[in-house]
Amino acid sequence: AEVEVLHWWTAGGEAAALNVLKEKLEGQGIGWVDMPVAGGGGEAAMTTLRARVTAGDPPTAVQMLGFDIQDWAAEGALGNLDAIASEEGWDAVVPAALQRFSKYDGHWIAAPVNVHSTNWVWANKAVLDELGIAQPTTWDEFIAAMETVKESGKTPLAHGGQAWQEATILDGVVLSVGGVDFYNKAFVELDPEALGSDRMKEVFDRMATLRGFVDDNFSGRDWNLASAMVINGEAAFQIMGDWAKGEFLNAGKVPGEDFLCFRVPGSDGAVSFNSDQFAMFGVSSDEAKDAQSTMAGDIMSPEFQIAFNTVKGSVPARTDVAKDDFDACGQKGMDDLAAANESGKLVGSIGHGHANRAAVKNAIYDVVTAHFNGEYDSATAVEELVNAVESAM
Amino acid sequence: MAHLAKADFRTRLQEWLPKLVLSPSIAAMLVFVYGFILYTLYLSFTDSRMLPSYDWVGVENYVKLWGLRAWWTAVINLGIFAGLYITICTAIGLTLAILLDQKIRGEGTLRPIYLYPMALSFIVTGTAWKWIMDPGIGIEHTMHLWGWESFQFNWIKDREMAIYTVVIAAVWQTSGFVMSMFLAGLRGIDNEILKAAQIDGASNWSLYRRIVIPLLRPAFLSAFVILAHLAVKSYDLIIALTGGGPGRATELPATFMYSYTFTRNSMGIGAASAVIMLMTIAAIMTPYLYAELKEKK
Amino acid sequence: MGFLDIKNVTKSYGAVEVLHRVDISVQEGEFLVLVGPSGCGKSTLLNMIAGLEGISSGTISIDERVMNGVHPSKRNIAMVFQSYALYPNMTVGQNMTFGLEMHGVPKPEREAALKDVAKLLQIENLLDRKPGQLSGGQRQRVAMGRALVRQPDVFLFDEPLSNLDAKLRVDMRTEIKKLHDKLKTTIVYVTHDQIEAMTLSTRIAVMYQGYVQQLGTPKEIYDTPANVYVATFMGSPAMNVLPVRVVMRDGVPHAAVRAQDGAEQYLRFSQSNLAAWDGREILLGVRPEAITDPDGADRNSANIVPLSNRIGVTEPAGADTFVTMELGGRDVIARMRADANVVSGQDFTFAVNMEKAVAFDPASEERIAP
Amino acid sequence: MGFLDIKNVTKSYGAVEVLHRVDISVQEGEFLVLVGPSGCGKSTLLNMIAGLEGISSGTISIDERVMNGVHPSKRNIAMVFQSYALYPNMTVGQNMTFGLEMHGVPKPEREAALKDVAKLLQIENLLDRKPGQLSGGQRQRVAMGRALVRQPDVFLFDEPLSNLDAKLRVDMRTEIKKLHDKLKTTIVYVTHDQIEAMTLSTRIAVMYQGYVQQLGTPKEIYDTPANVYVATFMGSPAMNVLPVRVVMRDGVPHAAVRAQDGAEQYLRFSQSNLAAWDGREILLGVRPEAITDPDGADRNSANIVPLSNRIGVTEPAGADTFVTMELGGRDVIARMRADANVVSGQDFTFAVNMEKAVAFDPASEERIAP
Amino acid sequence: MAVADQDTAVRTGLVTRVFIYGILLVFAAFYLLPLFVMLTNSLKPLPEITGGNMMALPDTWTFEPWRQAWSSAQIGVEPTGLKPYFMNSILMVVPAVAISTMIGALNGYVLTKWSFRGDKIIFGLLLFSCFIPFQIVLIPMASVLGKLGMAGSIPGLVLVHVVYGIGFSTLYYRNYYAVFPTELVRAAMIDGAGFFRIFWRILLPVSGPITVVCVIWQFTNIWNDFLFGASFGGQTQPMTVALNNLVQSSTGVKEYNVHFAGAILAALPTLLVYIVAGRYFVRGLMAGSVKG
Ligand SMILES: Nc1ncnc2c1ncn2[C@@H]1O[C@H](COP(=O)(O)OP(=O)(O)OP(=O)(O)O)[C@@H](O)[C@H]1O
Ligand SMILES: Nc1ncnc2c1ncn2[C@@H]1O[C@H](COP(=O)(O)OP(=O)(O)OP(=O)(O)O)[C@@H](O)[C@H]1O
Ligand SMILES: [Mg+2]
Ligand SMILES: [Mg+2]
Repeated sequence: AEVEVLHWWTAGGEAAALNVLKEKLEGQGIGWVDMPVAGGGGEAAMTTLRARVTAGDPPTAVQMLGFDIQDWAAEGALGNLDAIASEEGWDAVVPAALQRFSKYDGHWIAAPVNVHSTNWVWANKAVLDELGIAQPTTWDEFIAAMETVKESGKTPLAHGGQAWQEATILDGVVLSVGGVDFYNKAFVELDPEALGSDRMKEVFDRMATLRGFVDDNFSGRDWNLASAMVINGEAAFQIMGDWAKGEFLNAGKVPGEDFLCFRVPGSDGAVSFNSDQFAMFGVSSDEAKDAQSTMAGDIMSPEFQIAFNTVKGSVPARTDVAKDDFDACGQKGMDDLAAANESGKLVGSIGHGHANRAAVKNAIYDVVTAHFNGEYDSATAVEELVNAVESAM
Repeated sequence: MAHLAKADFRTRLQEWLPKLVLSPSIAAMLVFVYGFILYTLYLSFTDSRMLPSYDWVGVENYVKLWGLRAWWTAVINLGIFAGLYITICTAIGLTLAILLDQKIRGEGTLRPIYLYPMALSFIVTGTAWKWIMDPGIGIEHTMHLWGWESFQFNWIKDREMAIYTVVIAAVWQTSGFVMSMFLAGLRGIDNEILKAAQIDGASNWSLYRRIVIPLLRPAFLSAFVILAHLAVKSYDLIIALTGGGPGRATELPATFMYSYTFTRNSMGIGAASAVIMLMTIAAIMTPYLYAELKEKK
Repeated sequence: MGFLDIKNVTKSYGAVEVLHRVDISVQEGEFLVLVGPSGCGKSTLLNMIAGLEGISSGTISIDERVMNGVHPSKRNIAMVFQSYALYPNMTVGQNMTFGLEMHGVPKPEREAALKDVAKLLQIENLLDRKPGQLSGGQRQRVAMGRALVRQPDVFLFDEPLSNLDAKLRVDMRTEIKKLHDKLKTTIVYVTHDQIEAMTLSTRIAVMYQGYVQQLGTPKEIYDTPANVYVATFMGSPAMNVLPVRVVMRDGVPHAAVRAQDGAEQYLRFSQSNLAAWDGREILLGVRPEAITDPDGADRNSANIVPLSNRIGVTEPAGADTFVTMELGGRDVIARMRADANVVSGQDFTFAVNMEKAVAFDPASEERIAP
Repeated sequence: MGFLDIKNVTKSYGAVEVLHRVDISVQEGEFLVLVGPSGCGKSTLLNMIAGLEGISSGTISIDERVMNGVHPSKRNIAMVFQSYALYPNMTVGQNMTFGLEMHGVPKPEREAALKDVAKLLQIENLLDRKPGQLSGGQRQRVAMGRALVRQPDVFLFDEPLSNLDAKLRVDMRTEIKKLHDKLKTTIVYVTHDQIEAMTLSTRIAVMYQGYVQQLGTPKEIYDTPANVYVATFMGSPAMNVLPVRVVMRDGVPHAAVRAQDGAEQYLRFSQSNLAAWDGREILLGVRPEAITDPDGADRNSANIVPLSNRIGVTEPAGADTFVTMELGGRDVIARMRADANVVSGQDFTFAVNMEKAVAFDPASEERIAP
Repeated sequence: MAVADQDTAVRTGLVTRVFIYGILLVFAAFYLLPLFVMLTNSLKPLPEITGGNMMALPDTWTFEPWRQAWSSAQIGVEPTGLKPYFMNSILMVVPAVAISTMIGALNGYVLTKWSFRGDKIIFGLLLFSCFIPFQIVLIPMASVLGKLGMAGSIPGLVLVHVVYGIGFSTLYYRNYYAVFPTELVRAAMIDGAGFFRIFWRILLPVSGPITVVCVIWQFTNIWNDFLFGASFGGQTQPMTVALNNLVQSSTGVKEYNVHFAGAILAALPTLLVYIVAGRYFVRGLMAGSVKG
């Protein structure tokens, strides 16, 4: 038996980490047919998937994000993992917010690999120390810190001008402005009132403020180049998901010593997450089904979760994994996740399609990007946001 | 023909063979081109999202489409892009062809240099152009390093100017090809006509303006078809170079259509935009085809 | 010193010399025709006069002004190209006035000139058509018209009638002749057609393999060809050239030839200088029209000689009948009146006009008499 | 019933009929020449015989087998195209044997046939060359050779010699004539060249605007043209056609014409049936060679009539001198011996051979005598 | 003395010529710039790129990026480099180019030499098919390929490329054959050759130049295609998809030097085709498309 896996982890550590899974499966007598399609954060892979499904030849397992999983389940294209899930007790160890995506109609359909959280700030400790800045804990401190950096001639906020990066910042900003309730009301429930509220205007005002701390040459810059600015000390902060940690580690930096990781000030306690999952497509033969559920089980196994997430910078998708192998930031992430899960402050990322469907997500992108690039002022942006979300629903 | 009945079998086979040979192409074309166009047309009237669905919603998608700012941007961008791209490519292609036709030493070396960009895909060169035009690391940076501090070239970061960087890269890719077409056209002009014009007292300038360029009409037409088709289909270029940004300032209908169909799961709107695109192409192509086919009469 | 002087001109393409030291001096108002087989260099020479080809060595001057290196557009020459070379994008009228426009002639004058020439060539009703909509003959006339509207120092015509059918060709030939009689412009004219060459020219240059073989009036070329090549090239059917032995009979040189039956017959020469060749072989040239039936023979000739021979093929061709016979081992053609009573295979007594005979040195093939 | 029968054939392109009810029956072994001006439909007719163009109505049959609808490759016809149509990618040898190969002739036979024909055409040493490396004349011979290696029922030649220079053309004409004498294959031959038409054909069809104007032996066409068109088309220079009044003098019809000085002169007709036209205008046709100097006049003619007139232009053309004069308001051309003593502008007494004169109805332009 | 021998129809003076060469060289530089950037940067170690001048030649020359791109870069789960994908591309391109060219040639032959009522319309329809944006055919094509059982296989990819290549190949051949003397076809008919033999023996042997044009065009387009390759390639993905995977990886360090080396590697076959066949390119265009 073999599994065909469609994914976009084509380079660096994550691909190597996936190789661990591959070898594990091979050890269990299951072949791995690799089907990598990179590009656009999985967009190209999703296009390929559509072609494959239409042709009646879907892969066994597909790396997927958020609502895509639900959409495919709604199309009836996915298989059923209930057997292995109940056998291994996934319901108990996987945070409910993740289950929201991994289960459809009460059935397990996908195996989550990791949990990324997006409301992180990465800071160059040397720069902060030099300028006498302490780790900011409130929004105002954060702004003040950036003012200081700006005066020193360095770039306060490293940022790459791509829609998803701006939306990533949005995650943290929304949480810092209105907390989890507002976040949910506006971006999960898509309540027009919340979307058009003054709070929303404040969100955009804060975004505008941040824009003021970004250098002029930001447009189209890849996120890892922005990270490099922090690493080099050209810039002080970057708001980015925890995958940025890999860049720091790769550059030989040590968490806590060379760089700091902390939640977007004002959003403490809340975690906006996104989770890579492997959605399992409907296969017919029993043999294939077995292979599929073996794979799902392997993904969920603590060893793999650890092996993978230590490399990827994210945290395991189950809460019962030992923290020992993780570095400081990783451990903090795990703690935050567990806490947020407990307190109900674990929210799906807006920017990474865990708050709403693709159409809505992209509608939000359009507005945020237009605003960030100076096309709208905050008031217009709020209006446009309401319209855009409405027409995308 | 009155006496066809008397024709023997092999003769009749000979008469049918041409059509028989053509028929697979016609069939393929009917299915894979026109069938799919009809299918797209149909989808544009449905509420298809992630996968095709068959629920009829009338012209709703079209209404939505024309209500989208991004679509307007895309259409206006296509106007700017196609207009500039076709004009500049033609101008450069023609100029280079004329210059290259002056018995240039080293023509054999220059021609492949002008032509090779056509061989590369934009996945390949988009990155290079992105670099070159990036103010932080590209030309601007280099000029600064070389001591020209005031030099500024940051179009790719500028919402107003970014579309022109797309034009630059696109022109870079195809103008050499257009040059070849014109060169071929120039080489095809009867030398005697040029001689006659010189005897008639024409200077080089009037020779080109009055005789040569009018005679290149067929080359202009071919170039136009190829350039127009490339302009309309431009997708890779945008993705590799600007990703549609800054913001969505360099969105073109092709990228728009792709993103609505595949990344935004709004296949109905994507299909509607495709239909509009195809209709535009048809509106531009039909007169050309008509002229082309009529001439042969 | 002529008006158009071609002095010692050679032309090479790479290592190949295609014209060798050509020397031609054309007087003002002359009509020079260049003839010669395909590839002999006629067009090349014309192009050099026009400035369309560089000159490898030597000089070409017009009206005492050396033209080497002068741009074609500055030479005040008009040319008719063999292949018409009409501008396909312009109407007939535009084609014809383009040259005037380039020379800065104002519009009303252009129109007037166009009208005159179009009338002359009978193409007034075609002025708004494009060349693609014309028949071959019409195109040819437009090409001619384009040259004629101008008033150049020299007209150059490169086989301007080659693509016309016989009837049209005769008409156009007459028009050109009339035109030259009227304008008296210097003309250099290339043709393959001998009738054209003979009837139009004041002088003819016969070229062969890049050399000028002979330059002279049509009559000189026809009656006293410089060598065998010129003799056989000009005239249709070609001059009969056959090896004969010179024998002296009654102190007068005769040509001894063998008829088909093998009997030797003697044809008296009119040129006494051939006495020097007594007993040696020479080449005798007799034009077909100098071998006729006795009734058709030129009554003004002082030296009509009988010749008996078996008739080979006969070809009636309307106005004439051509008779082929074997003489001196060669096929010899005689031109008879249409009504001459000749039957294939019969013996016949021909009348040979030896006054018109020419003799060539068999080695050098140069003319030795008259 | 002939061997090649063209019955009532018309051809239309769309709405335009380019051939109108053509009826020609060719006997086996005949050599039919089609002549006519450019665009009259000669090639079209040939292509229809070959099967390269559809037939709009009527039938074409070869050897009593109706050919309509039969594919060209099944008609056993060989054709020589005006433009040679040699396959540029094949050697001369391959070009020539391609047809045999297509007909399944085995290689040794092909080689043998090739050798024979190559020898006949004197192109044995060219067999390995590509057409691009041949001169015009050589290409022409290869084109011919390609037809000749086969043994078809009918040969079709479309202006096969039109691209050759005069000298080569005469040679090739002789070769074709010999070949036809030897093989006796039926031939249909299109040409613009009248000498070719007259010398090669057993019969000639003169076409004009899609109609066959006259079909007859060369002599019939030349001496008794069916109408003014045929009369002026055949013969070079063309037959002079001028309006004259018929007057009876001594009971014999005469043509009354006005010379340039305005004086009326009377030319006696040989054809008495013209008495019916007494007092009316007709068109008189006289060929140039029937107007000569008295010394050059045909001594066998029973009706040589003197005509005084002022000499216009004289054109010496080697073998002949052409004289133009004004007669009956028209330019009339006379053909004199080369040595005739004619001077432009002088009065001269011409000898007109009225036995050869032709008369046409001025309205219908059909021949009324002889 | 002899004047400088110029046998061109149009002549120019010395100043003009200097000017002409100037412009031509400036453009040559413009065309070469991206290649130069890719090449130099593919020969530098990574730090030199991120820290230095894009236009500068490498301080330390290294071929390591090339080696990596070819044989050890991470493409999917395995560090295979582009090497294994190369063959997939070849297996796809060669038949696709051959078949679409052959069909185009036959179509061109029929449309010019065997014209029939309606042939112009058919040609027009074929030509219009060049303009169809590939994005819209993706889904219906997938479903057709699925029904044919050719999804995810090289034959399926070949089919797709052939179908969408026919338009252009037909255009090229039609325009080329349109000026090919019909007399030759007629001569061959008289010689007794039928439909295919005329094509095979008469037209095809002289189609060299236009075949070069067509092959170059098809080869470039098919080789460079990503969309179809990614969607229908299945387990036999072509090189562009691999390159894309190399270049577009979402996370991790961007090894630009390896990316550039890979990009050039992926473009080598097309570059090679252009350089080898480019000489015939203008000649082919000249004989074909322009005079049509
Ligand atoms: N560009 C060239 N390069 C080399 N040889 C050439 C070139 N142009 C002409 N020739 C050669 O020069 C010779 C003279 O050519 P030219 O065109 O003058 O002949 P022509 O007398 O006009 O012949 P035709 O009667 O066929 O027109 C020919 O042998 C030809 O092959
Ligand atoms: N495909 C066509 N469509 C319309 N008219 C045509 C076509 N082919 C030929 N014709 C017309 O048919 C007439 C006869 O043409 P054809 O080629 O038979 O002339 P031809 O006698 O051979 O002339 P030439 O001596 O110039 O070769 C011409 O008037 C021509 O314009
Ligand atoms: Mg010439
Ligand atoms: Mg014809």
